[in-house]
Amino acid sequence: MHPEKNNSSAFEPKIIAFVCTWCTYAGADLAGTSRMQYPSNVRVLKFPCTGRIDPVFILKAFQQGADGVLVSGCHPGDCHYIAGNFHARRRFAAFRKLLEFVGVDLQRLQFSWVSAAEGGKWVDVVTDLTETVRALGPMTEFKELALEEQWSGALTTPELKEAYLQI
Amino acid sequence: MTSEKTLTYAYYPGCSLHASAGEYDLSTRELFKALEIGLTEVPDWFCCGATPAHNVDELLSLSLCAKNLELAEAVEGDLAVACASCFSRLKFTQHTLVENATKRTQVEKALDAPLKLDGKVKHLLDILARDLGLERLAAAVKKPLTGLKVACYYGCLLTRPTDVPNLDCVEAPTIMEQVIEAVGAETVAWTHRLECCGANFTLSRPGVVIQLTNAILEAAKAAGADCIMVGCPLCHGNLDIRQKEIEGVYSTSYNLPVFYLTQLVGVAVGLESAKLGLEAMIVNPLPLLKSKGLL
Amino acid sequence: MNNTIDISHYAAIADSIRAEAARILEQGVVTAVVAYTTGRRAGSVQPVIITAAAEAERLTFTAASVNNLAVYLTKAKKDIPRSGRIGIVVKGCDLKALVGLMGESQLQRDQLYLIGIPCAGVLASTVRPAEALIAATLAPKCRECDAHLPEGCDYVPAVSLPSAPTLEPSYAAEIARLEALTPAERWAYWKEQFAKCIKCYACRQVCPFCFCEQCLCDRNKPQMVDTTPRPAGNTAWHIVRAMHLAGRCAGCAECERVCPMDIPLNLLNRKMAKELKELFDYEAGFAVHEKGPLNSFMEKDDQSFIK
Amino acid sequence: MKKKKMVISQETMDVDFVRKVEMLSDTSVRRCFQCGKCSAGCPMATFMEHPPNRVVRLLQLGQWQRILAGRSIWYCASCETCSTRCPNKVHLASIMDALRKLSWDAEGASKESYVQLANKLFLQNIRSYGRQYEMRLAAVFNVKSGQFLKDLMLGPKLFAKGKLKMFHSKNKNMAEIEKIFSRIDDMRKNGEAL
Amino acid sequence: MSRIGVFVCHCGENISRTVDVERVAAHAATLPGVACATEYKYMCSDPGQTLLKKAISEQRLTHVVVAACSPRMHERTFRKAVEGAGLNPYLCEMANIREHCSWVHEDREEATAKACDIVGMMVERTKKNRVLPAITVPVTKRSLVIGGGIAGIQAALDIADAGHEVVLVEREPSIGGHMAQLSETFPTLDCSQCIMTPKMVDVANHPKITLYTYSEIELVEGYIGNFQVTVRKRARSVNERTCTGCGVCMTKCPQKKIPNKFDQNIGMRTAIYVPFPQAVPNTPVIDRENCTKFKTGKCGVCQKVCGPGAVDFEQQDTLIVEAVGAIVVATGFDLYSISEKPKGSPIKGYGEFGHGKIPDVIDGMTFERLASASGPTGGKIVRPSDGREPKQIVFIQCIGSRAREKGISYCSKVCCMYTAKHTMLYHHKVHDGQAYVFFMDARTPGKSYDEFWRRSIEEEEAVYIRGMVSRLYQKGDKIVVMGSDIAVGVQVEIEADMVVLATAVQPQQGADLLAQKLGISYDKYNFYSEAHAKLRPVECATAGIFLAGACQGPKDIPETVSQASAAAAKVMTLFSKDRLEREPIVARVREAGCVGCFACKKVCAYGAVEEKEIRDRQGNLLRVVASVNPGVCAGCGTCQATCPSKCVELDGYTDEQIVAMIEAL
Repeated sequence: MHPEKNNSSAFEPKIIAFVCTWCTYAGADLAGTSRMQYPSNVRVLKFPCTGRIDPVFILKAFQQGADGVLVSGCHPGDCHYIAGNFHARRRFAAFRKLLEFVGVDLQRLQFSWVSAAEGGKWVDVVTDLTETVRALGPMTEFKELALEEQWSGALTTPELKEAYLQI
Repeated sequence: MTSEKTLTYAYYPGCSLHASAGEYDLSTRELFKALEIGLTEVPDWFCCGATPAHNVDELLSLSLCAKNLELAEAVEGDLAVACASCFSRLKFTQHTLVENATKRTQVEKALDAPLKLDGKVKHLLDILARDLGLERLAAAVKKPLTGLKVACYYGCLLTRPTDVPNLDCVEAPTIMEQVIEAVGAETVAWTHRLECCGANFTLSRPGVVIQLTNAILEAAKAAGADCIMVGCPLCHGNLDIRQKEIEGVYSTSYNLPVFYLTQLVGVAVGLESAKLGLEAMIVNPLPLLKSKGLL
Repeated sequence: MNNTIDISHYAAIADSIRAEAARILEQGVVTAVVAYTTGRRAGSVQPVIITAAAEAERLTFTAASVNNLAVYLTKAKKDIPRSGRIGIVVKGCDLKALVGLMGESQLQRDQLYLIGIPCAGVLASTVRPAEALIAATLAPKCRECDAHLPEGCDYVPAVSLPSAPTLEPSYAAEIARLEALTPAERWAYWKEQFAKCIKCYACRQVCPFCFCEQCLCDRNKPQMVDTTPRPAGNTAWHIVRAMHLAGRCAGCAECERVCPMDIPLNLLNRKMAKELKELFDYEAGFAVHEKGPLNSFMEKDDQSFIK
Repeated sequence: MKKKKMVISQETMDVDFVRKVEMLSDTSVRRCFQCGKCSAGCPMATFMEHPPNRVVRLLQLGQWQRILAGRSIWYCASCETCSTRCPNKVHLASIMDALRKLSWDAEGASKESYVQLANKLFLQNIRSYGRQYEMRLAAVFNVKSGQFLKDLMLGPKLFAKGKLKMFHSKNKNMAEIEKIFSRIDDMRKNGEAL
Repeated sequence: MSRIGVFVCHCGENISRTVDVERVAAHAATLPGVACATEYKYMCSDPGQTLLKKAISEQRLTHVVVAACSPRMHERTFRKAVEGAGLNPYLCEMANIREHCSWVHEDREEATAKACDIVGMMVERTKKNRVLPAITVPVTKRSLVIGGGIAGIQAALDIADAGHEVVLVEREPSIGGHMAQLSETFPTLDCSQCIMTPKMVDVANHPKITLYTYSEIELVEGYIGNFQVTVRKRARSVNERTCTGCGVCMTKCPQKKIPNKFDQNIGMRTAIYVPFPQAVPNTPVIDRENCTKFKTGKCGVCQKVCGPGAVDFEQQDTLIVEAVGAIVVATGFDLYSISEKPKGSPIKGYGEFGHGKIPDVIDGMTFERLASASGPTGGKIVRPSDGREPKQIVFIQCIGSRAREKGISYCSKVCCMYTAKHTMLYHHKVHDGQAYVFFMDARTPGKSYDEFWRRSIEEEEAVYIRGMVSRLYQKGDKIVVMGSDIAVGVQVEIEADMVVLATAVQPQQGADLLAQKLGISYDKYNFYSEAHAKLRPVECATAGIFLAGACQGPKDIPETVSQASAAAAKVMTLFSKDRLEREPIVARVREAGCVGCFACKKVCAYGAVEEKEIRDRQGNLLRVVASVNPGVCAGCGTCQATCPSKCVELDGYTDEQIVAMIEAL
């Protein structure tokens, strides 16, 4: 049920946002009550705290076809749970390096602090990410992997080739 | 008002009725005669000072009006006033002098006489609608003004100033409509009933008058009126006398006869044209009245 | 450049291990000793657990003593007596794992008797165990070893560590090469590597830190990672594995050694170690930390990547 | 004058003048909070350089010279729309009366002369004849204002309709009128009235 | 098999204007597990809730998804409704298709598609929702009130009068706050001290109130009903118990020229001092920075003259831990200053007004002290520069307030009124003087407020000039005020003897740091955020913490007192029960899988994770696993994200629920 524009060839990125309920979710609510406008591509998943957000969810989101992922929570010091966002900050600092190393374009993965008072910032962050991802085009890497149903390793050593032939 | 009581009034015509608004004076006297209402002109009345006096010299204005009120005391009955401007000034004077002791002292000094100020100042409309009563007025009708669409024009002064006991509601008066509907006419709802025609500038700045009066004529026409009814000689002067000139300036045609209320009521009670001074009107009303079968 | 690596002292080390193992078993200091013994293939060595002093003579130490024995103290501990102190032979790199496990409440120092090895290096997994130890046959992890002499052990054989040649660190070079590529090129590289994976989980089995009773990747409610050996699941598995080892893995490289498909797994671990060093100035294995880098924080941690 | 910087101090704010206006008009200028409703409804606002609300504002600041120097007060039609609708019961029409009166007292520096001339003639007529005689008023005005041909076309028509009378008679009690005028003059001389 | 009911709300037209609610309901009906899907004009209304309850019983629903506004708005409403129909409330979830969809998108197609997605996600999530039994925690029926201004005093008195103990903490040496500084109060012009000091004395004498002045909040731990608060009681250097308040020490102190902050630094005080004569407690404090004894070691006169021997130079700060069940935050405001601000600061000063360097340009609070009968001039209004009485005084409103360029865009709400009051006080005291006020708007909503403002003009002869002042500069001993009267449309110039600036109301310095200690949120100006702008205006989003007074936003005294009493009422409501039901969103450990690495314990900010020993029947220790104390757990879920084997799970936010949502996309 993702929005299909009239022009079916136009690429509409799928953006998944993992947000904490106290700051960013409330900030997004504020954008709503203020009737600000932003691209409809984003789907929001609410967490109690960014500390709850497991890096695996980001991976899972990309595997499920997300073209961009946003993780957003309270500003440092504002965490409703004292330090959940500090833990999240470290976790994601490391995880993004790992994703970068395996070849994920980090422009598709955005982290932000959006407070309950920052409806405007929420709009900016979502709009920027959507437009960046739109410019990058679809995230094909994980989708292509998912299409490969069978084991597909290249038999690079004679040893392996030999072993394979004996099966 | 009991219907049995004979109504009688002191009458203050004002300067205009003895000059440019002669037909207002004539029709008033004839109508009251026909309705059996007594009317005695205040002897040796003075000009009330009108707008020019209060404009630059309020004390003089108050004194002149107070003098007239004093003169009217000598005549039996409340004071009947035909001109809206005179009415406004006389009424205002009476109210102000009752309320403001300083001004009263000053005026009494100027007149060199103590003031009684207990008589009532009434506009003709008040007498017709309330003292005589709409029922008695309707009963006197011989030729109902059926089918005549009248735009009632109050002008600015008839219901002003606001805090003086008033003829009718300041912003939404209906007394003119009540009177003329009582004699069978239709009234139109329109937008410029209370707008100023600029009478104060008739002499000095006629250009201003033309602009303001045109807006009034335009509105009456737009509302589908056959004619305009007024209760003020100054308004009449602008709407009737200057109508042709205005039509020329704005390249348009209104052809809206402007009646004094006494003329129209007079037609209804069956007075002939000569007693109403219809011939004195600049915009000829006869074709209209004939077309409605009223003459 | 001198390519040979002097391991002439290994024989003396083996003698010392035998003597010390016999002594501590004899005296009841420990209830078992985890060490190396001679394997069946020529020159090969394999892990062994002995519980009697008499068995101590079976023990050895050679350039083929590559295994990280730490894994026998956690999930592979079924042959180890439940009570009593355990003796274990540790190289510098193995000791780092033990330190990490202590930090994660998996081991207590006072329950261990550490026999430290002044190690000059071991053979790479790709060469036969009987080969001579030269720069070319040296295990890659040993090229950048910073713990030849394990510290804080209960016993270290009294031998002097010969001076070793300085070698170019091979992991660092490979990381730098990959980092210089575009994301798409890196993706292509890893896609090819992970495609080979047959999900045998040998890497998980051998890792001292994969001590979970139930691996996240085996769960099916919800299924986070596909368990069949398909490219998508393989990639997810290796990413999750690397993430879970970040800040913990000290680089024994056993995963890479045991991988039947030759996936450069330690490369991922080393990359993460490098990043954590840069980000949080953290290096695993040198001291028992109360909290690891990913379960602690500083208020002033870098957040330049956050909008 | 209109655009000149206003230097405000206790000296430049003529409170006495404002008091006079308030006394004559029997209203308070301080009550005005500048809502602008007077200017919104004024039929003459478009002819004025200071719309009605600004006239009050200038009074509040004691800047009467700025008011009297302009034409605004003479373009007031005395229709009383402003007073009628003022939410604060500021009698602006009365204030205008007071200002015109004070302008005459101050030997009017105003630019507007026709309206003043008409007013003057009107009052003279009353003093001389007791009542207004429109033809005379118009004729004298045209002569004095130098607009001999003004409304020339209206004349014959009105004459024919009997609306203009060539002759008029004085009131019999003219002496009383004269007395009223002269008593008021005396009172002013004696400071008994403004 | 789940039987899910999906209820799509039109929210009048708020949702249905941009989202095709019929289509959303139709789409939901096609989703597996959905037993019924319907839409209704107002789901939150009584008929809407009835419809929902009826569907639950008639359709035997197992789970409910309400697609409507933000769960922050109505989650409680619908969970309560669901509970009323016999379902566990946590089997109900909301799909936010208003704030996150209909209000932020214009394109009907896009918005509808997104709404379908959101509903789909929530349906999948809800399928995995489990019954969560209620958790209750005990309530400590004591309250902490932070700030001893009128807000804090009122809240403390109200709570204490209801019979509950109150701990009142004030940073300054005396309670009283800004209200004690004011001369007279609008719109009645009664003397501030006359109505304030009796309340201060009530606080001091109340048996249920423990007062800590010259103290600050050091640490806040715990949660609603069970907070542990550490208070730092700063060393007063005077023993409060033995001091009789005779004041001899102050008369003898040789340091007499220290600017008194209470008097806006125009009055002087000694180094050992009470800020003002009616201070509560009436125990002096030694200002160690200015005390000769502390600076040089010589002097000690106060100690020598003190009869009861109360002066104690050795006194140290003490830390006191108080257990409380609720916290009222009433830290009040500070006034903006026009002085130069550090570079890069979002708030700027007024260079055009001389950055506060023109001595006779003062702020409103300074004027209050000048006008106060108990102030440094005994109520005489004089110029700080030369002590002369100003004959031409200019007041300028909206200084800092409504000045986006200066960094503040809000209206400070009280300045119009206090400026009107100032013109009156001035007129009463300087009969031959003239007050001018430059203003942009007069904002006087409030009972008798506009009348008060009009009085300052109509009766007290203040001249109000609509238009902002462009510049102030010293010329001889005058201050030239360059303004304009926009009603006249000309420039205005006034040579004033004194200028009083109605400076903006800002939160207290360090308000953000206190908020971080309390775990409450604040806006970009550091005003504390209420849970809901309309419906929960005195509560913080953090349970058990309430707001009173200007710390939440600019307020005048009556509003502050109202809010303080409202906060007190909220506290009393909380204290009306012995145990408190809390959201059962807490973490649980699957002990079977736990390997005891205690990563969860390491990241838990609340110390909710404990080590639990598992023993066999003989009592032999098998292993040690993690265990969560549900009373202490706040429900952030950081433990779960950290646990490598996911053996700790946060109820209400399980991996299953989240993955279900991701997979629904």
